Amino acid sequence: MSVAIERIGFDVERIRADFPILAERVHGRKLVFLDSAASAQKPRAVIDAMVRTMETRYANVHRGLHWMSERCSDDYEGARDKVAAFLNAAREEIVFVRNATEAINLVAHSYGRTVLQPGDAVVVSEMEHHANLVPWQMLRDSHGIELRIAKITEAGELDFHDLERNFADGRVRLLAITHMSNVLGTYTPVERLAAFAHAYGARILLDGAQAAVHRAVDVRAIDADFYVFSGHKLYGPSGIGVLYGKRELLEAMPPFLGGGDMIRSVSYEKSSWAEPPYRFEAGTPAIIETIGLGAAIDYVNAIGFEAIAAHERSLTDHALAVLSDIDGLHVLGRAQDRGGVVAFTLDGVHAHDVATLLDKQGIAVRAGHHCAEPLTRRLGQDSTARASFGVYTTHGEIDALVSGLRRVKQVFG
Amino acid sequence: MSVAIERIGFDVERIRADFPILAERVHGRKLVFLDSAASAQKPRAVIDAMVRTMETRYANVHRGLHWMSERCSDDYEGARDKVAAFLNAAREEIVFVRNATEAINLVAHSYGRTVLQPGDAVVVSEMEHHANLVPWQMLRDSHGIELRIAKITEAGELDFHDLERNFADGRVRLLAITHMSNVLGTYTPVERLAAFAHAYGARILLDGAQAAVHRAVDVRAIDADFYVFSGHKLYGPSGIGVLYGKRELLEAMPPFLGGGDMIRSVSYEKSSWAEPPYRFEAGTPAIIETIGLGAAIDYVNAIGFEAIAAHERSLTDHALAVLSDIDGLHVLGRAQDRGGVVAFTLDGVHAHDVATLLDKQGIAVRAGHHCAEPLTRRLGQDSTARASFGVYTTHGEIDALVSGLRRVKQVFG
Amino acid sequence: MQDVASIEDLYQNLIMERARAPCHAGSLAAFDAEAEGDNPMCGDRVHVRIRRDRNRIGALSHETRGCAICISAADLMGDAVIGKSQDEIGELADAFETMIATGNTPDRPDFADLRALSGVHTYRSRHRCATLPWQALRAALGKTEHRHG
Amino acid sequence: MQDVASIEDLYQNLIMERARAPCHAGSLAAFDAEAEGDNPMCGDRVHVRIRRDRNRIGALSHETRGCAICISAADLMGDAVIGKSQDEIGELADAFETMIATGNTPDRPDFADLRALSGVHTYRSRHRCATLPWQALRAALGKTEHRHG
Ligand SMILES: Cc1ncc(COP(=O)(O)O)c(C=O)c1O
Ligand SMILES: Cc1ncc(COP(=O)(O)O)c(C=O)c1O
Repeated sequence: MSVAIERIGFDVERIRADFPILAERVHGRKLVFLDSAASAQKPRAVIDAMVRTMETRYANVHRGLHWMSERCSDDYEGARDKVAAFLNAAREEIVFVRNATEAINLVAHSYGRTVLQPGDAVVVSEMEHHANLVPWQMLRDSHGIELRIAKITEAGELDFHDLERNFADGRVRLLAITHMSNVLGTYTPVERLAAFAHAYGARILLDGAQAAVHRAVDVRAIDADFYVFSGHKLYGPSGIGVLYGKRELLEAMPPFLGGGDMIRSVSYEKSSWAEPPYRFEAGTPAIIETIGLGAAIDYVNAIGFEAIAAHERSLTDHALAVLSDIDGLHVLGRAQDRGGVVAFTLDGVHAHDVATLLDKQGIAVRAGHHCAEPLTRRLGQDSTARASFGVYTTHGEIDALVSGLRRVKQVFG
Repeated sequence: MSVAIERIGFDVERIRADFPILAERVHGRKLVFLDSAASAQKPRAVIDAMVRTMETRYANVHRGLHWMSERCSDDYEGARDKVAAFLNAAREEIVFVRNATEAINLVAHSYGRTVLQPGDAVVVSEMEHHANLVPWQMLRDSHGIELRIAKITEAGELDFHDLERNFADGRVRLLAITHMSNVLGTYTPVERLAAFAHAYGARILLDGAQAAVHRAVDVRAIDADFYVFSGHKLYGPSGIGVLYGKRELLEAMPPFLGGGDMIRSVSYEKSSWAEPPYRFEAGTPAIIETIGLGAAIDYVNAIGFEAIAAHERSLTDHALAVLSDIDGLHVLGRAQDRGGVVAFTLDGVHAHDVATLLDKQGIAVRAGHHCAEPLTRRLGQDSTARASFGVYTTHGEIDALVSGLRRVKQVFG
Repeated sequence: MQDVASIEDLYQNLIMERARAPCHAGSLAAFDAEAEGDNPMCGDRVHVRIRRDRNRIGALSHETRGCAICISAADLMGDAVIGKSQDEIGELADAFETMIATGNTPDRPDFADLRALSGVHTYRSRHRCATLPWQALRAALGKTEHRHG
Repeated sequence: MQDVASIEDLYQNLIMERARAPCHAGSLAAFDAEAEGDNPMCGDRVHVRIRRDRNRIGALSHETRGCAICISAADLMGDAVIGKSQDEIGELADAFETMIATGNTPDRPDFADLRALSGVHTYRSRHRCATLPWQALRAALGKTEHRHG
């Protein structure tokens, strides 16, 4: 594996040098940051793009006739072009929101309350993040749709038989499903799922909050109707996320939030709406953050997803191998196709104690239900510990995790 | 006036040195930035706080058990304390959103669809920004409330007689009104308005997007039920705004967006909600931006609102005096109590041409309807030019505007 | 990157003249097609009317409420298209839009005074002001095409 | 600001002992009041039952599903409150919560082994784990108060 990585020129030490925070020490130890799935660290290029905007090219966008506003609007709209290219979409199909959560809520409100009718069904899976479950529960309770939960197999993959059962009565109008589970690491077969949903006359929304960080995403090749992700997990700033929607879907959708910038014309009596994507961007947008996201996309593109995916596969394989050597450690999920996220339990030690004791050694992992409480319970747990990897993660850090866990076991001995 | 300013130690040149962008040149000229009402520039302290977060203390907030996450959560929640103190509110009453626009939409959705009943009326004024008009139009069209528009006088102040007429039938449940107009500069008498609304059993929402930048706001003294503002106008980052809501109101409101962090507990069947403010903050928040907003509040507090208000009053008085010397120039609004925003027309010259010709001279003003299209038409205009002032604006810059306008008149001569 | 620009660069004499005293302003008494273009962002509005003369434009009028750029663009458009066929006008419109987008003036004899507007290029937010009349003209032509088969 | 901390700082022997083999775990057969505390963030749950002995706590049991900090906090709480009056327990609970919030161990004789938990202070996100049992106890005491007048 490492040969393959070298071949495509992946130099993890050079990458690490791009992330200032990785030089920090925690409790006197070198920081080993294994919590990138919650939010990734930011490279110098992203920080610089934001600083440059604030220091040299900042003003409110779109309506300004002066130099600063024009330059800042160019940068902001330039980021939209970058995101469009990143997903292989058209720029009119890219709506900027705060995060993946807001993107799903936007679809639930705007598409959900107009195209979906009371009695129609929405299907999600057992392995959704709360962001792709709670908005549909809220839509169910306010709008009378039915919400169905497609099962996963014991391996932690989607159960296609159960999916078929859920679709059998022809009432499903939307399949809203993760592209990669933030607990099990499972990738879902999105092309197949899109074809499946479309064959039943349903639309598909993909929660790419995790997947978009690790793999090249081509919404046209997938034939996704909606795709969402968050900037902060993709080495970009917080406060910026993306909703992709097929042009004809966005065009037919009413606005979600009302205010400046999303209108065509306003009178006291009545307003008419701008075209997508502006129809869905009310008020002053997250200008600096959007430009930062553009820089993040440039950054990952410069490394290249082939290299990123190979690096993360190698890390994950290594982690699964060395963690399985620890007595009493159980990894959740054993999907064939999985990404750089490993959740586990340790017999006799609560996940919180694992996380705290690792932190004392400078190792940052997450513990809890990872905003997937029903899945965690479905797996028979209250909470689990989770290590997750980014472009800057090294094999040595995974070995540090293993030593750290042995130390935890000693304390609990 | 300048004596008073000196007395309280306001040194505009020292303040200007805090804003890196003010050293920029535009079209070979020194930048004269008179568009702060659209979005303000950022002081070094705000930029540094964001950079420091990304370089030394970043991780996702709230659920992390490790050092970075705890520190970052502390900083994030520390910003909430700062905002609470800034408005004289309790921290549980401070909800972080993207901008003032989202804050108003949140109230329109969550409060508007539960507490307000079809047939209830909401009153706004003729001088609202689209952000405080369009969400209520949308609520009217989806939920069957009635929307009433209270008139302004020829001076550009609220017409209390008309307001009383609007309230007369006792059906008004909410008065949603600006604290300062972004076109006329008019401050509304918010204590009086709150007492007025409450006397009729109505609630009051104040759009503080402009006012919060120029004056100390005390939501308890005002007795405001809801108060909203945007970070980017207060010298903070884009992507962060604030909703203040009285505790008992927020507690009774259902969530707006669903997802992680806003829940108490989730099962496949059903979810229960966290207490405010978390109930209204779904998904990963604008962490870096919220911390930046905290730094912006520290920054303006260090200058002090007494000094800021005095400086801006002096600038506005000066601007009104010198602009009135220009033949054919008409300032919109002549409210008694007005803030640092001056919109005007110039006979025979379209506002766009004014803005472009000023820009050629390095002077940034805005032109258009300033997201207050109905007000602009109500004033008999299609568009106006607007100069607006911040802590860094100088009397010299206003003189430059006047010379610039004389040059514009020559071209159109 | 930006030169010290003379403030008159954009507002050349020709533009100011046409803005003050447009030659094609008003409304044709008889016309074959009309269309309106508007920019809700700033309230600019152009109403174009055309009369055909066999396969060519015989006359054009515009009622423009807007800035100097928009009025002069509408008026210079009138000069340029009268006597031209629909195909020629399509080409001219493309060339004009390209000039605004790129700042390069095309090397075509029929372009004439339209070059005066090339300076709009450096003002991204003013592009719409210059192209709005052409958009309205295209719409009007679309209607005559429709009507005349 | 942070010292190089030995990993055992927080997980002292006493804490580990009580986490492994708590003395008050289980359910009293007879009790006067009970209450549950839970932390939905992590799934920690403490069920506290108390029996009164005139104005004092005669016995306490806890059923705790949670981490080592939470279990040992519940168990050491049991040691500390048995034989105390409601007022004394209120004071103790306040002192305990202050210790967790500030990291300073109080100088009071009745505090005894509760000091073992002072290290939790440096872990903001674990404060809830240590205070949850006390919260449940307060709730249980509130109920007996209610019941007994
Ligand atoms: C009075 C007023 N209200 C609301 C807004 C909307 O602010 P934002 O675009 O930050 O949501 C603005 C700013 O444009 C404003 O001036
Ligand atoms: C699979 C998945 N979906 C959605 C989300 C929500 O992302 P955000 O909090 O940025 O909205 C996350 C991240 O926590 C995630 O892992």
